[in-house]
Amino acid sequence: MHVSPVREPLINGEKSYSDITNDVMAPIKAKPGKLWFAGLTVSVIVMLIGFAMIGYTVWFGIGTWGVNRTIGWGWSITNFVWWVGIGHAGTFISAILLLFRQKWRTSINRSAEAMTIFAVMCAGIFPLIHMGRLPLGFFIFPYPNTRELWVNFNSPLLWDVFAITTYFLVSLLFWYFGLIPDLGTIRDRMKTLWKKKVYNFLSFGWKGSARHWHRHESMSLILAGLAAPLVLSVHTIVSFDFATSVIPGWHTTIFPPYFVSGAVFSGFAMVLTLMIVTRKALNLQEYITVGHVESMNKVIIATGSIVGIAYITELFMAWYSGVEYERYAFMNRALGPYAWAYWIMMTCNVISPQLLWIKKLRRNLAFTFVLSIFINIGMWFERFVIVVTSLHRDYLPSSWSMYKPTIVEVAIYMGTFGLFFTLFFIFIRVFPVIAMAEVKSVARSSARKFLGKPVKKQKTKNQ
Amino acid sequence: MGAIIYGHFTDELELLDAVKELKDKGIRIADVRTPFPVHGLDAALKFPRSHLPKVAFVAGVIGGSLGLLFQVWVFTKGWPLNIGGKPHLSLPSFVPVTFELTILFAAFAMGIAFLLRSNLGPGKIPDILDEEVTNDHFQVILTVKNNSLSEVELAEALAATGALDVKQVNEEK
Amino acid sequence: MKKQNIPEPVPFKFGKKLKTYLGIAAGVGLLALLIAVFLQQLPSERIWANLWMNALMFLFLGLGALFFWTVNTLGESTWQINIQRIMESMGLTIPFAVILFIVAFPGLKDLFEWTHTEHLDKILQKKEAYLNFPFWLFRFAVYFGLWSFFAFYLRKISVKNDFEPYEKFLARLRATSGWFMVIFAITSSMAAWDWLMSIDAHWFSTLYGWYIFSGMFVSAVAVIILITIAFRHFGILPNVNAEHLHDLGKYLFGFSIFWAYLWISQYLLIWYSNIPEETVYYVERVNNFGTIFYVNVITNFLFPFLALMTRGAKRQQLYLAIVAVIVLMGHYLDLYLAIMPGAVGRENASIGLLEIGLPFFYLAAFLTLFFIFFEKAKPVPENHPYFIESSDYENI
Amino acid sequence: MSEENKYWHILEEFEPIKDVRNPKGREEVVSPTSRRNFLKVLGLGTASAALIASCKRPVEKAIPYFIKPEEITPGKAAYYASSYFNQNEFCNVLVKVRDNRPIKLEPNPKSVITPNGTSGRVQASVLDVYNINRYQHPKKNRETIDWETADSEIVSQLRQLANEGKPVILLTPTIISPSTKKLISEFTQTFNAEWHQYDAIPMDGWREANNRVFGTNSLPEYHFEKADCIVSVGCDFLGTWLSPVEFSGQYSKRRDLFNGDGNLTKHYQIEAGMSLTGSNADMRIRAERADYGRILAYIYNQMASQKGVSSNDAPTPPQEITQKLDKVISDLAASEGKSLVVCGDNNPDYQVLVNNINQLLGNVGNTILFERTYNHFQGSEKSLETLLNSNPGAVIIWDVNPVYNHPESDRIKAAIEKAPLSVAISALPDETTELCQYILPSPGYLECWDDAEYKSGVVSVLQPTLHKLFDARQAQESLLAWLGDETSWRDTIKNTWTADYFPLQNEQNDPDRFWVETLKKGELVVDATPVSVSLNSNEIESSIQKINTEKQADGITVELFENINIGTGHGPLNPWLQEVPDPVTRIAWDNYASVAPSVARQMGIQNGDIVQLGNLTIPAFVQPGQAEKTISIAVGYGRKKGIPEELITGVNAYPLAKVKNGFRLFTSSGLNLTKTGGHEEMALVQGHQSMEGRPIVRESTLDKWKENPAAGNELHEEIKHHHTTLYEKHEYKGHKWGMAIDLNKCIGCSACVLACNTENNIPVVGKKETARHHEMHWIRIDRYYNGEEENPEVVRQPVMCQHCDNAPCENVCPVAATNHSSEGLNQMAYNRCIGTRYCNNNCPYKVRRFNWLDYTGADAIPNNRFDPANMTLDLSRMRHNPDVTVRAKGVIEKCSFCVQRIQEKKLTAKNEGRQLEDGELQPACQQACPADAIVFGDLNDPNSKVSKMMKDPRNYHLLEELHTLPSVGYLTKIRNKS
Repeated sequence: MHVSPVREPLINGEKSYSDITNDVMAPIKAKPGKLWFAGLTVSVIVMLIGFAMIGYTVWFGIGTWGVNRTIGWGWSITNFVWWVGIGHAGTFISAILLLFRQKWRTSINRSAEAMTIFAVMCAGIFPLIHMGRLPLGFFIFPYPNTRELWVNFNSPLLWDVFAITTYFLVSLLFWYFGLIPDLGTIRDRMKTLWKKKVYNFLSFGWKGSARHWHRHESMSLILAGLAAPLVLSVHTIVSFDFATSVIPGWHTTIFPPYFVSGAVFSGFAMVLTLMIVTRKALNLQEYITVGHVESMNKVIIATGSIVGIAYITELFMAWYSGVEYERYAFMNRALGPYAWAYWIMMTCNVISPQLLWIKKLRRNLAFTFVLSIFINIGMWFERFVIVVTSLHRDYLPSSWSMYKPTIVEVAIYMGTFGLFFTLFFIFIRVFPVIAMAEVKSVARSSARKFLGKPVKKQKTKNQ
Repeated sequence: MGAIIYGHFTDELELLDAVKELKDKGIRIADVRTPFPVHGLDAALKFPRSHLPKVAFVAGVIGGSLGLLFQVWVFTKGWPLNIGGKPHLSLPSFVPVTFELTILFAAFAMGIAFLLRSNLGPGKIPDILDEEVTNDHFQVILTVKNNSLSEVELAEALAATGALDVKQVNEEK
Repeated sequence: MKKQNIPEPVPFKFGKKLKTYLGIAAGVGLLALLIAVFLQQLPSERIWANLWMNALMFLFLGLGALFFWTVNTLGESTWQINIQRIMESMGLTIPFAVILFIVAFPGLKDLFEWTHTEHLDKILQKKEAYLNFPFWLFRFAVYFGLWSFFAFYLRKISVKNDFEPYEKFLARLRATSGWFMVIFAITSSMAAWDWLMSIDAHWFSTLYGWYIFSGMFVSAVAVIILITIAFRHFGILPNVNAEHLHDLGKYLFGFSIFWAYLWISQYLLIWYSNIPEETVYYVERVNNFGTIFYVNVITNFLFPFLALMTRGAKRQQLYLAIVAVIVLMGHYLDLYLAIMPGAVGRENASIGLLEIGLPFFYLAAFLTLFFIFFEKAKPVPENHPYFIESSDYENI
Repeated sequence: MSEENKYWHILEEFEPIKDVRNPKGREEVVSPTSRRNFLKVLGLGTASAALIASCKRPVEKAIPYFIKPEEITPGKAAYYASSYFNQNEFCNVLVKVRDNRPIKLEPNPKSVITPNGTSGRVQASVLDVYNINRYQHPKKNRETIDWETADSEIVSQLRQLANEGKPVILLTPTIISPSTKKLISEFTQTFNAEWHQYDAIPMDGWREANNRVFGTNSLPEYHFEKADCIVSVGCDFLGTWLSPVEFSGQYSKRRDLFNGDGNLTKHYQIEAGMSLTGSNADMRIRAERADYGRILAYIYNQMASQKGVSSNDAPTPPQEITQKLDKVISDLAASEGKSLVVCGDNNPDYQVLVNNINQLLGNVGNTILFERTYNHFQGSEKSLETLLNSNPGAVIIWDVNPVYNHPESDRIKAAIEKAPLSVAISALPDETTELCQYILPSPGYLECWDDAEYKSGVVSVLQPTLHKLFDARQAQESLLAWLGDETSWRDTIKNTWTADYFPLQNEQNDPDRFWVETLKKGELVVDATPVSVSLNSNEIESSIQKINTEKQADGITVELFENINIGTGHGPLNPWLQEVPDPVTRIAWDNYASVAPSVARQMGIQNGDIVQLGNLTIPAFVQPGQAEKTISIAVGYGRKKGIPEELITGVNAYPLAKVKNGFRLFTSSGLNLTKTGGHEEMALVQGHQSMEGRPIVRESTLDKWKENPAAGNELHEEIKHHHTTLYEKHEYKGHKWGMAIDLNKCIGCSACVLACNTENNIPVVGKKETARHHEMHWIRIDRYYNGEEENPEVVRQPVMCQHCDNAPCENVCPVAATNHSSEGLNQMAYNRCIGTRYCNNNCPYKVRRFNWLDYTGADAIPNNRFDPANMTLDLSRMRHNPDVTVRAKGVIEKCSFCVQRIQEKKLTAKNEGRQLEDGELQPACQQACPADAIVFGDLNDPNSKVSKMMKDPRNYHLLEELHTLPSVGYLTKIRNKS
């Protein structure tokens, strides 16, 4: 396969196949450092505090939160949508970019997918705990019961149950089946017997047979074909939670594609936040290069702009509709008591990513890191704006009110960060953060060594 | 009886050439083991296209129709509740669940089919001849059983393609 | 693969035979129009609506192709380089759509309720700041100005590269594509509101612009597929192989699903909430245009979804061409459904000689312009840095 | 319901419900809940059995419950006629008793005084019986003693004091019971005692004025339904003045455009603070409290000059008011003999003017009748003064709390403490009982025998519906005991009746039968001797002179008023009443200083900022329509003694009242308003005051309505015309329930809210939770302001679940816990609900309520109860309606259209083999509404009232443009203004 000489190599540093194996496996082989332990400890503590607060909520009731008769969903659903959104990058990268033959995905898809799974786990907590009666949560499954009452297939929350479950399971499948060959690689490098046994168990007896590879590739492609619409469907269905309603600011037809776009936007931002740190910490700069960051930044600017256009479309259409409730809802967003949230959202999501039109900034890691955090914040506020400002002043002014979270809600949100990072810290020690086999497979067409390109001086200092 | 002859390459292009060479000689290749899917190897080994997509399709159709029919049954026969004045057969509402079940069934059926077909699964012990095939060795395996040539001839042929470390083991069975 | 190994394309000649065929097609279209006006004496709004609809379809093909080209440029994809000149030439037809639109201008009063400024109801009065003729006309000019500029400028850079092989052209192409993308994202939605959504002046849907865009894109891809297959058949583009068709087929397949996704998103949400201010649009279509309403979903989603699911289907050129034709007609129907219920109404709207015949004129006009532009440059941009990549790749 | 004895029972003579189909005594409908609660009551088995017995014969031994008393059918309610009287409010009621427990009070439709409905306070009073804070035993110096000891000690001391010639003082609230009056006079004679009546908010000034002008200090009947023009100067006659439930009914009769002929009253309200009545007025004129006298004088003078009667010099009120008054005066003049001027002030001089104005207008004899007079408000400041000035040997304080609610409480306190014998007879501890040596617990009125002559010649009975829960004894029984009279109190009453009233009637010949029939009806109307009126117009001059000399003090005038829920603050501070927001300010659980917006802006006062007024520190509330120099504060708050800490709210404003010229006046002038810098979060239920121009409450004026009955409601037709739908409506065969609410009749009194609370076991969440918008009420009364903030127009709208046929809430519930019944009810399956609150989010009306915490104790998790008002104690839970599930934590609840009542009445009709009659079936809100604003019925029946109302051109649905297809309709508000 021919590769145009104008293309930038995806792997720097003259890596041979075994170099790739060794570099990626280094964190698994090495003894974890102090920083890792410190990070894990902090994460676990924060996670436990969060779990304790969940227990507190379940025990005493949702009244421990700041939600009220007007605003039935506050931080919980905001966080849910935010985490689910973040969970969109991984599968987007590995499925949709695979379909679009974007080779740069290979260096980041593994960790992005792991992040997806962890984020979906964090997300899944919220719809569960926001239920007033969590112990009876199993009612949402269509199981035969004595009263022969099934579930309500009209409800977007029920669709969510199916969508999130399917998404989680299929993402896990996709991720794990991609891991199998790499687990085989680890197994064969492990010296301790029990570790070898464990990895052999996990690798399902992988031996690199050409027939297996053949089927594996075929399966990956079809899985990608299935996962691609699945990714779209998940946030579409999440958007249905709002868009099917009659609440101005919730009920708008643009929500499905706009939510998907926003999800990918926030997901990529989170991938960037994590990758920029991880590549440094795990010494993977040559695999996750500035070129990767730039590519991701391009996705960010595309999705961010779509989100921006959707915001403006919504705003315009609210005016254009001539419906006073719609008009008021958007006036209230921009100028009402929660205007600060709206403008944080606008600044972080629409204005700041536009800076990425500048190539220098796209390739600047420090800038990208800061921007990615801005976007994470902005996207959280987007959901906050949608959930809270739409509800707090809806149809009847008599019921309007304000919402302020309690410490319990804040602690639960923080707790999900604890869970997320706990899992992530364990992940980087146990599994290869880069898909070795996939990187090797594109090495011939994309690695500096095979392309025979001289190492150019990188302009960015902070690599 | 059945001896196994194997050797390896360190570059996939050499492997491809070797496979073609062996094929030209009419030698049947028992297995090729590589650290990653080598582009063009499928064609060289003349693998037919996998049937996994068909499995996915059939399973997807089953999952989707089961999902749809179940929803229709619940709302029209099982317990036709009046929910929000919507018609009992509220088809647009059934789209999301039907879709999700299609994907779920298709993906998992294919995953399971892959494992069964490839004899992979948790705890399976592989017959590994060279641990470096999961690193950077591209290994070709020939067996006497399905070739007309003798062990020595096969080994020579393999070595002639430039394979390194050509070795022979006797199958235990 | 080396560049030398790539077969040289045959330069295209817009021959007499082709011109004759196109002339006949145009004649058929005109005849249909004349019969409709003078013999059948169809109601004026139906005539104008048809002119409007065909002008839109004409524009969609060019604009969709231009979008396709620029988005691929931005995505650094390579497979399309071999058929890039098709997209370029299609894009160049955009400015000519202006004429077709202007031809329909006398019928604006028949098409758009909001142009009757003398008796606007309360809601339309609220919208008057946007829906008024001078501003509308201004926007019309702006959209066409911008699109035409980009179509010609991008083409200019692309053609220049044929003579001055220089890496920098790629960068400029990308930068310009980026700007176009921003402009396009805004203008495509707005144009959809101005020219289609405001026919049902009371109705609104935030998704509408994107929905129309998806239909436009699929129509353009269908036409690109048809032209590509024809050019391959006649040896004009010898490099085009099954891989390219496969990719085009994937786009047709994928974006048919995308169109269906937007369709169901919009329909489901409005169906679900059942608020009269929104349902009015669908009630009109489901009750009075029921058959077309369902046929639309079948031809534009179910049919391509099933027809193009397998790998082989996308690589079989005749089969793919048939699917493309049907999908193109499906999107013509989609446009019909967007315009007719609001502009013509159930009493007068139907599919007759005019609806079937008139598109031939527009198609002939489109192809004539296309061939003229295609003839003017090399059939492939052979100095494009990714040209070789485009001729040498495989779908898994 | 032709036969009245089917309607309710009496304990005297049990008549089982005649049921053709069901064999006697068989349980009909026993929902699981009622069975469970029924079993719970078994714990109280002894008492229950004893109750049945005790009313007939003395209890000899406890009877196990499995021998079922004849009168009781478990799961079936019995109704007893009784009356509610609490110092200043009277209402004939039916007590609904389930399994021996009174659980709800309903209006007695046979009543001549209050046939339409009840007030909120009446509704809530059923809870007072089950109050854990009640005295449970007699006490001496805080030590529990037994009744015999207490009696013998008190009697011996009383005799001793009588011998010593020291006065024995009996201080009671106004007594309207003829039997009790007799008994008291016996007591005063025997023990040489003085009897004084005391009212927390007296009307002695008014009685004095009547005396001066009409020659009688009686309080005449007012007939608002006969008045074409009502002018009220600071008089809250719909909320708290004289006989509000009665007046609400009268008033709403003349606001009825559906039955009526469009002959609406014209109601002017001149007032300083926004009152409930003022907010209902056709035109409200904002005036300073200090100007009331001058306004009345101005009206009188103008009227007098029109009549050619000599007028008196008087300072005129400010010009912007006189301008408006001229219109008032011309309207009054135009409806001579058909108008009514009322004033709520206790200043006799004001009332003299009012009386004279009414006299000039010829209203006396037309809208003001002295044929029957009111017997309440007998208390007099002068009487109290004699008490304080005498040196009493004994004080017996019976159910009044002057230490709390008299401005000079120190003097009263001193008098009590000085007395050698002090006895308190009270159900509950309060500031006054605290000071007494002996405390004799008295039972609640639902445990008592009593009678009442509220209006002369209209005599009612009270009968016990519950065995005394505690070791309590009625005050009358104590008096009987001290007198050594062995007759039971019931027999004493019966004797009074057979002696005094039996001869006055001619329906019954047998005195025993007469007594039984009276108990069934609850009320007896006999001819009363009309009070003779002798006019005296000479008083006017001196009154105007006194008004002339009223000093116009600088600074702020504080006016104290009675809040419709809390009233005077007497009794146990019912948590239901506390939690219902004030109908004007929409604040619950608190009192506050209402400040005009302009003043607030000037001083930078925000809602909840603590301000200082004299010695009072109190949170401020910015009240549109408030006069600038007047600050209004509700009394009745700030009680501390005998109240659980969670219920102590607000500030006691009584100390600001003044005794002037021998009358207690509830204003205080010359005060300074200062900000203290503190802030308090108030439980403000509705934060937004404006409708934002949305067509939520639609209104028009009478003139426009006469031209076009759909005036103000043009949108309805337009929206209906544009209604499109993507799916057909479901068909409702059989019944289809619906409700119509006439916004023109609703006065916003909140009786419906409290009736709903009682009927549906709605939890109380307390002040903090209410402030966090966690209130649980199923029906709320939205209030919006229109126009300028200085004096806005007010509209109200009761909103409950609209039972939409296209309910957005139902669609989104993932577990189908809420769906539509075949009769069009939007129903909730509580045990299916998992509490996602999605339904509430998607409800455009926001009528769904979520159990945020374990308010009811129904949650499975232990030790997590949140119950600030002690509503989940076993004792309080005895009040629960067993037909309504108590909801657990984490469950959504909402108005069910009282589905339990629907089922009950449907079943009754079915058992009787007949169709359900229109109007037979009333949800609790409709039943309690004193203004008849709510109508419920079958929409499938074209002849039902609700169907007809839904077809009225005034009818519209809330947010109908959303096509939610509500089953609740609203009829536009029509103001009588041009």
